[in-house]
Amino acid sequence: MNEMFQGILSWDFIASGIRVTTPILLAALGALIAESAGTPNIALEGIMLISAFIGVIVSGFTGSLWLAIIFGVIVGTLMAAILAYFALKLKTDIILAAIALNIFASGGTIFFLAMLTGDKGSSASVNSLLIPNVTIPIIDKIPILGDILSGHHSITYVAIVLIFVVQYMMYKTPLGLRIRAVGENPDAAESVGISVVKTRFIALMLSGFLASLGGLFLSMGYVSWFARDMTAGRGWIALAAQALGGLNAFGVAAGSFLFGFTEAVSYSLQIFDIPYEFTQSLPFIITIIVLGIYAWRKVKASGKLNVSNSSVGPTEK
Amino acid sequence: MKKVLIVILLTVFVLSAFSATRVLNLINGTLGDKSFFDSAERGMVMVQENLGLETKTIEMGYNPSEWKPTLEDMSDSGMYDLIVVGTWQMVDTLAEIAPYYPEITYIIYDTDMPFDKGNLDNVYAMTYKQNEGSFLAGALAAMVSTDPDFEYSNPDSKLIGMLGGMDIGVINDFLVGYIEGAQYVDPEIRVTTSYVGAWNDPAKGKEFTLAMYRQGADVVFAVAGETGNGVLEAAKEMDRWSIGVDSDMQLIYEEKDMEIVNHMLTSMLKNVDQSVYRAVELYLNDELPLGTTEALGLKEGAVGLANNQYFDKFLEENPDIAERLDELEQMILEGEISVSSAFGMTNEELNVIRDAAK
Amino acid sequence: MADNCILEMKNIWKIYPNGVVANKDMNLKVNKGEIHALLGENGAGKSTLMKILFGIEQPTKGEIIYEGRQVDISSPHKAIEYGIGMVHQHFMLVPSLTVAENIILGMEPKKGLSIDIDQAYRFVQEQSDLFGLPVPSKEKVKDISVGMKQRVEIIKTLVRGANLIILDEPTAVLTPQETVDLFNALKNLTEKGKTIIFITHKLNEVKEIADRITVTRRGRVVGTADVKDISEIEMSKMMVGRDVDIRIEKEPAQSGEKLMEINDLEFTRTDGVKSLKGISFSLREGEILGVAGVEGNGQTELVQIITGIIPREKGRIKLNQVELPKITDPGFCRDAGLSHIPSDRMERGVAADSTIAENIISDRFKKVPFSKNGVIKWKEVYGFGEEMIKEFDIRTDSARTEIKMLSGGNIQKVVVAREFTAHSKITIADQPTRGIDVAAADFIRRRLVKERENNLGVLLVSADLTELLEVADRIIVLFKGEIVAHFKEVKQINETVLGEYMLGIKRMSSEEMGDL
Amino acid sequence: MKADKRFTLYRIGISVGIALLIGYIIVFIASVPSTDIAFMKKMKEAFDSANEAYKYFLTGALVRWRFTGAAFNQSGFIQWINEAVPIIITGLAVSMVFTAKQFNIGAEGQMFLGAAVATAVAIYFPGIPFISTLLVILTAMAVGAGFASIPGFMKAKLKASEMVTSLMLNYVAFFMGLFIIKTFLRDTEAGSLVSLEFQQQTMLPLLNERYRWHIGIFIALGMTVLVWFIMKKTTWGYKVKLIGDNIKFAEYSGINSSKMVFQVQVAAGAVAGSAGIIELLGYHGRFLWLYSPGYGWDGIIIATLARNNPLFVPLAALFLSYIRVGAKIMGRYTNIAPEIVAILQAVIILLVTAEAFLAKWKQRSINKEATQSETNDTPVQVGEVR
Repeated sequence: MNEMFQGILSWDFIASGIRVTTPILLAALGALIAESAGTPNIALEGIMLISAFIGVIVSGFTGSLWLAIIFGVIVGTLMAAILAYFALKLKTDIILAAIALNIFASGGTIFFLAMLTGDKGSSASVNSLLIPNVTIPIIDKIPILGDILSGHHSITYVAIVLIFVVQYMMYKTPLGLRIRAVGENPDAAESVGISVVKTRFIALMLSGFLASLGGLFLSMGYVSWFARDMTAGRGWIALAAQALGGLNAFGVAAGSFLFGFTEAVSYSLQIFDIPYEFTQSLPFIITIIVLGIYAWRKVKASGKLNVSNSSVGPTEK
Repeated sequence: MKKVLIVILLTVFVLSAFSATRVLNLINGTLGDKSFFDSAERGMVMVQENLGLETKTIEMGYNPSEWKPTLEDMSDSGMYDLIVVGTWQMVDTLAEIAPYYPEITYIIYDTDMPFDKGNLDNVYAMTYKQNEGSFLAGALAAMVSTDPDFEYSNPDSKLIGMLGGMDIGVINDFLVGYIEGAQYVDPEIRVTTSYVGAWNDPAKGKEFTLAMYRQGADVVFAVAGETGNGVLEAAKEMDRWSIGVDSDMQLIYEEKDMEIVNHMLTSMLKNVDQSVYRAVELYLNDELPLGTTEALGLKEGAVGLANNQYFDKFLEENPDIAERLDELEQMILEGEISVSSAFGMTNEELNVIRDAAK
Repeated sequence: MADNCILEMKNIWKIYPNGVVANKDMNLKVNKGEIHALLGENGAGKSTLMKILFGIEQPTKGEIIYEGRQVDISSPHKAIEYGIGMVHQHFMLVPSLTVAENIILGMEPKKGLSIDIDQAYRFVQEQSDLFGLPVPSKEKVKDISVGMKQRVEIIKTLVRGANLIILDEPTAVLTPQETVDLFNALKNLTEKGKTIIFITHKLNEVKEIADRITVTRRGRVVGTADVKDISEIEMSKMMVGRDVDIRIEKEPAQSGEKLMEINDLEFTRTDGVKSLKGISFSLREGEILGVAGVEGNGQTELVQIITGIIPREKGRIKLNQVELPKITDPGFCRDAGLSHIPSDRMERGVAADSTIAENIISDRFKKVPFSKNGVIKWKEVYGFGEEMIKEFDIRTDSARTEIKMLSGGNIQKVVVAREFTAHSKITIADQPTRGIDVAAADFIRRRLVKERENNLGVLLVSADLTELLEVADRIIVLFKGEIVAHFKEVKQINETVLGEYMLGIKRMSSEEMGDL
Repeated sequence: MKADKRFTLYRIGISVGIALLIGYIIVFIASVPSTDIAFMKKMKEAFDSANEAYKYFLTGALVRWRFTGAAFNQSGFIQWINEAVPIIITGLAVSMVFTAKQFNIGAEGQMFLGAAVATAVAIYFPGIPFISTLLVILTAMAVGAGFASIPGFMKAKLKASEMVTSLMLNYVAFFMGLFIIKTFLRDTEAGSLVSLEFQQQTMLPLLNERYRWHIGIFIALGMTVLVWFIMKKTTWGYKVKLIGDNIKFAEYSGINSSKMVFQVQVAAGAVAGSAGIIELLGYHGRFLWLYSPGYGWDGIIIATLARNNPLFVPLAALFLSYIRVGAKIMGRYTNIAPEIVAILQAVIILLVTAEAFLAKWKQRSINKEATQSETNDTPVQVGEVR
C-alpha cells in the first residue's frame, strides 16, 4: 500500500503521466482540427503507426535524425492527404477510407519491416536514433519544479506549445476562421470563394502532421524501436480525448491528460493484487463514463431526446 | 582407382542431393524479440552453417488459428524432413498432426508432449528447467539489491521485481525460481511482479517497469519476450538494474546501446539455440531419443546465467557475489537445493508463494 | 444593344449524376445595368443555370461569355474574381460567427498572423454605409432576423466587388414590407451600375421591378422579353405552357366539432429565446385554419410540438379529445388521428434512398394488408404504391423508383399521398407548396380544400400569403410567439393587411380577435 | 438507374484488379535480387519469382503445387471455408448496424467476450449433442447482445457517439474476456493461458475429420438467410432501414428511433457475439486467444464490400478469406510476407467505396443515355437537385 502511494506521489509519476499523454495529445489536437473542418480523421492510428515506422527506418538506414523527422512527418502528412483525396475528391466515405488506411498501416508496416529487416515483430535489428530529451538549464536545478518541468522529450515540449498554437490558429487566424466556417456551413464558405475541398485538405493534412509527430515520439522517444501495431489504440483514444474536449484546444488537452494520467495510474495499480485486466481497462472505462456524463448533460441541456438531434461525437458532420 | 573414386564421389553427391536433410523452423510468433524465438532462430543458423543443412524459418504470427494450417500444409508439402516447433501452445496441434506424417521427424522445445497417448514416435520434446536458472538470477538480484556498494541499488528497500509477459505456467516457473533464489539469499527480500499480458508490447513493458522502479525495486528481471525490451530501457532511464532473459541480451545490445548493457547485470539464458542444434545433430547421427521428453537444466547447460565479458567483469569486481553464486549452482547441481516448479501448481499454491514475497 | 451585353450563356446543358436533366440547351443574355428576371416554375432549371454561372455546378456542355470574353467558371472563387456574386435562396451564412466575420470570411484583414478584428468591424461599417444597408456587425448571425440575414448576404457579395448579382428567390422568406425595402435597395444598386439577375416565380414582382425577363420551362428557355411589352397572363402562359386557373372555388366553411384544442402553449428554445408565449386556439371540423407569420416567429415550434417532434414546456394539447403526453412521440399523434406535411420534405418528409412505395407506407406498415405477423407483404405494398402514383399523378415509371430520382414537386406528391390517405381527422400542412411547380402546388391546394369538404380539419402554415388567402377559412397571425391577429372572414383582407400584423406594426385586442 | 448498378459492379471489378496489380508490383520489387548481376537478368529473376509468388497467391487455396504436378489442395480449400465462417458472421452484424447508419464498431469486443463467457458453458454444461452446442452459441449471443446494449443505450438515451464508446468497449471486452478465462476457466496444466477443453459432444460436427472442416459454414449461411429475411422481409428490418435512410423521417412517421437504435445494436451484438465461439467449437476445442483476432474489423470490410446487403456478405467474406489464405500460402513457399494482403485490402476498400471513382466514365454514359432520349423527344423527368 505504502509503495503504491510512493509510486503515485513521486514526481517520476508525473513525468510518466506526461510521457503517456504526449502522443495522445498530439493526435487529439489533430483530431480537433479535422473535426472542426467537418471531416473527422479516424486514420490517426494508422498515421501515427506509419510515421513511427518511417522515423525508425530512415534514421536507421541514413543515420540522420533530421532526415528521419522530416520523412516521418512528410509521410504522415501524405497519409492524411491520401485520406483527404479519397474522401474529398473521390467521395469515399471518410470513415471507411480511414479504416482502410489503418488496415494499410498495420499490415503495410509489418510487410515493409519484414522486407527491409527480415523481422516481423520489431525493428530491434535496426540501429535507429532517438530524438533527445531537453533539459531546461536553470529550472532543472530547482528541486521539485525541475523534476516536473525539465528533462522531458523534445516532442513533449513541442506538444505543449502546440496546444496554444492550435488554439490560436483556430480562433485568431484567417485559416482557423475558414476551417470553422467550412466545418459549420460548407456552402457558406463556398459562396464567398473559399474552396471547401482545399480547406478540408489543409485541415486533414494538419491533423496528419500532428499525428505523425505523435508517431515519431512513440518510436524515437517513448521507446527506441518500432514494434508492430505499437500505437496500440492511441489514435482511437485521441478521438475520445477530442470528443471529451470539444472544439477547444485546452479542453482537448485536458481530455488527453485525463487519459494519460489514468493510464499512468493503472501502471502503478499493478502493484496491488488487482488483476491487471482491471487496471488496464480503467482508462477505457473512465473515458466511457466521462463521455456518458458529458453526453447526458448535453441531452439534459437541450431537452430533446430524439436520436436525430444527436450532436455529440466525431461522427457528426 | 580413379574411376572408382569418381563413382563413389558421384554416388555420394547424388545421394546427398536427394537425401540432404531439409529443416523447417516454425515460429508461433514473430522474430525480433531478442530473446526466445530469436534464440531458436540462432539455432537454425548454427544448423545451416555448421551442419550444412538447408533450413527455412516461417513466422506464423500470434493468431493461433494460423498455426495448425501452417504446420499441416508444410508437413504435407513433402519438402522437409525435420520440423522444429516450440512452446506449449503447439502441443495439441503437433499431437494431432504428427501421426499423419511418420516419415517426418518433429522436434518441439520448451514443452512436454503427451507421449503416453501413443502414436508420437516421430516426436522429440525438450523442456527447460528455467526455475533453476531463475533461482540463480533471483539470488543475484537479491544480493545486488541489498548491497550498498552499487550505484544503481538502494539497500534500504529490500525489493526486487519481475516483469512477466503473461500469467502462465512457463513464466510462473521463472517466477517461482526467482523468488526462491532471492529468499534463499535474504529471507526478508520482497519480490514484486507485473504481467503485461502481451509478448510484443515493449512500450507497456517499459511503463510497468518504471512503476516497479518507482516503487523502490532495484532489479527487475525481464521475462516477457519482446515486451521485456521495455525493462532494459526503463533501467537505463531510471538508473536501476535489469536482468535479461533467454538470449544473452548484453551481447545483442552492445552494438546498439552501451547504456543499456551497463544497466544489465546479466541474462538468464535459456539456450534454445544450443538445444535445438544439439537435437538436430543427434537426429543426423540417428541418436535422437524419439518419443521422449528430455528435461534440460543447469546440468545440461541449457539454462544458467550468461557468462559474457560484462558479467565476468562484474563478478571479478565482486568476488563474494561470484563465490556465492558458484556455491548455489553447485548445490543445485548436487541436489542439495531443489527448486520448486510452477508446473502442476494450482493458482492457490502459486499465490501462496507470490504473497509470501510481497 | 449588343455592346451593352454583360453576360451571355450559350447552349447550356446540365445532366446530374442521377440522370436528371436540369438544363437543356439553355441560352441567356443579360444587359449591363438592368434587373433581369429569370422566371419559371420550380424545377424549370433556373436555379441550376445560376449555379453554373456562379461556379457551384459545372455545365455538361455549353459556354459562358462574360464581359466579352469566354470564361471558364470552375468554382465560386473564380466567379467572384470575375465580379459575379450570388445571394442564395437558403442563406449561405455561418450561424455561430458574427456578421462581420461572415462578411470578411475569405478576405480577412490581417495584423501579423491574426485577423485584425477591429479593422474588420470598421470595414463592414464603411461598406454598409456606402450601399445604404446597415447591419449589426458584432452580432452573431444566428441571432439576427431573416431580413437582416439577407442584407448581410447582399453586402457579402458587394464587398467582393460584384458587378453582376444573382438573387435566388429573395422574397420567398420576406414580408411585404421587407420586400419593399429590398426592391428599393436593388434599384439603388442598379443606379450604381450593378447588374442584377433576379430568380422568381412570382409574376407581380417581375412586373414591379424587372426590366427584362427570360422565361424557362422544363429545362428549356421559352423566351426573353421586355417587361413593359408583356402582360402577367402572357408570362404565366409562357411559364406553365397552358392557361392556369389560379382561383380555387370553394363553398363557405361548415365548421363543426372541435378537433384540436391548444391551451396556453409555451416553448423556450435552447438559445434561451421564448418562441411560444402562451398560445391558445382550436381547430374545428370542416375548416382550414391558416397560420401566417414571418419565419422564426414560432410557427416551426408550434407545428413540431403539435406533431410530437419536440416537447412542449407548458400547456395542453388535445387531439380528437385525446390529451397529448408530455414526452415527444410522433407515433402517438399519428395514432390520435393527425397527418403532417412537414415544411422541409427532404429533412423529414421522405427517405431519399428508399422507394416511393416504402415511403408511402412508413406510417402504416404495421397494418393489414401491408404486413402480417411482422412480415411485410411487399406485393401489397407495391400494389398500393402504384395506386398512389396514379391517384396523385406522381410522374415516374414505377413505385420501385427511389425518391432521390424524383423532382421536388413529385416528392411532395409522395408526401401528400401518404398524409392524405392516412384517414386522419386533422392535417397539419406546413408550407405544403414551397419550392414546387405551379401545377403540383395547385393540385395540393385543391386536395386540402377537398379534405375540408370531407368534414376534416386542416391547419395550414404558409409563408405564401396568396396561398393562405386563397385556401384558408380563418387566419391567425403569429408574431414573436404570440397570436396578434385573427381573421374570421378571409375574403375581406389582403396581403398588405396581413403584413402589417406579421411585422408587429399592428396588433388586435383580444376582443377584436374574438373566439379563437 | 441501370447505369448505377452496372457501374458498381465495374467499380468492384476494377478495384480488385488495381489492387492485385499494385500487389504484383510490390511483390516484384521485393523479389529483385540484391546480388551483383546484370540488370536484365535481375529483372528476369524478379519477374520469375514474382510470378511464382502470385501463382501461390492466386491459386494456392485450391491447388497444391508439387514437384510432380498440381493437385487439389484439400487443406487449403478447407482453411479457406473455415476462415470465412467467423467473418461472415461479423460481416452480417456490421451490415445490420451500418444499415441503420450506426457506426458501431464494437463487433470485435462482442465476439471476444461472447466467446469467453460461452466457453464456460462449453466446458461445464453436460455434453449433449446439438442441445449443448446450441446453448453455448446462444450464451455467446446473449453476451454479445448484452455488451452491445451499452453503446446502444448510450447512443439511444444519452446520444453519446457510438463509435467512440463501442471502440473503448472493445478494449474493455478484451481484458474482461482474458480475465474470465484466466481466473475461472483456465487449464492449469497448460503451458499457456488457455481454457479447459470443451466437452467433446459440444463440439460442432465435422465434415472432414482430417482437416477439421466443421459445419460452421452452414451455420453462417443459415444466419445469412435469417438476417436477410429479418432485414428485407420484416417490419423490423423495414424500420431499421428507415432510420438508416432518414432518421428524422422515421421519427416523424411514428417510429421510436431511440428504441430502434438500441434494438439494432443489440441484435447486431447478438449476431457478432456468436462469431468467435463458432470457430472455437468447430476448430480449436478450447479458448486460446491471447490477442483479439480482428474478426470484428474484418466485418467492417465485408459489410462495405457487400454494400450492407446480407446476401452478398458470404461472397465478400469468401473473397477476403480466399486472398488471405492465398497470401499465407504464398508466405510459406516464398519470402513474401503475407501481410501484403493488408495493402490489397486497403486499396480495394478505398476504391470500392470511392463514389466518384470512374464517375466521369459513368457520367459520360449517363449523359449519352440522357441526351439520346432527349433528342428522341421522349419525356424525361426534370429534376430539382439537392
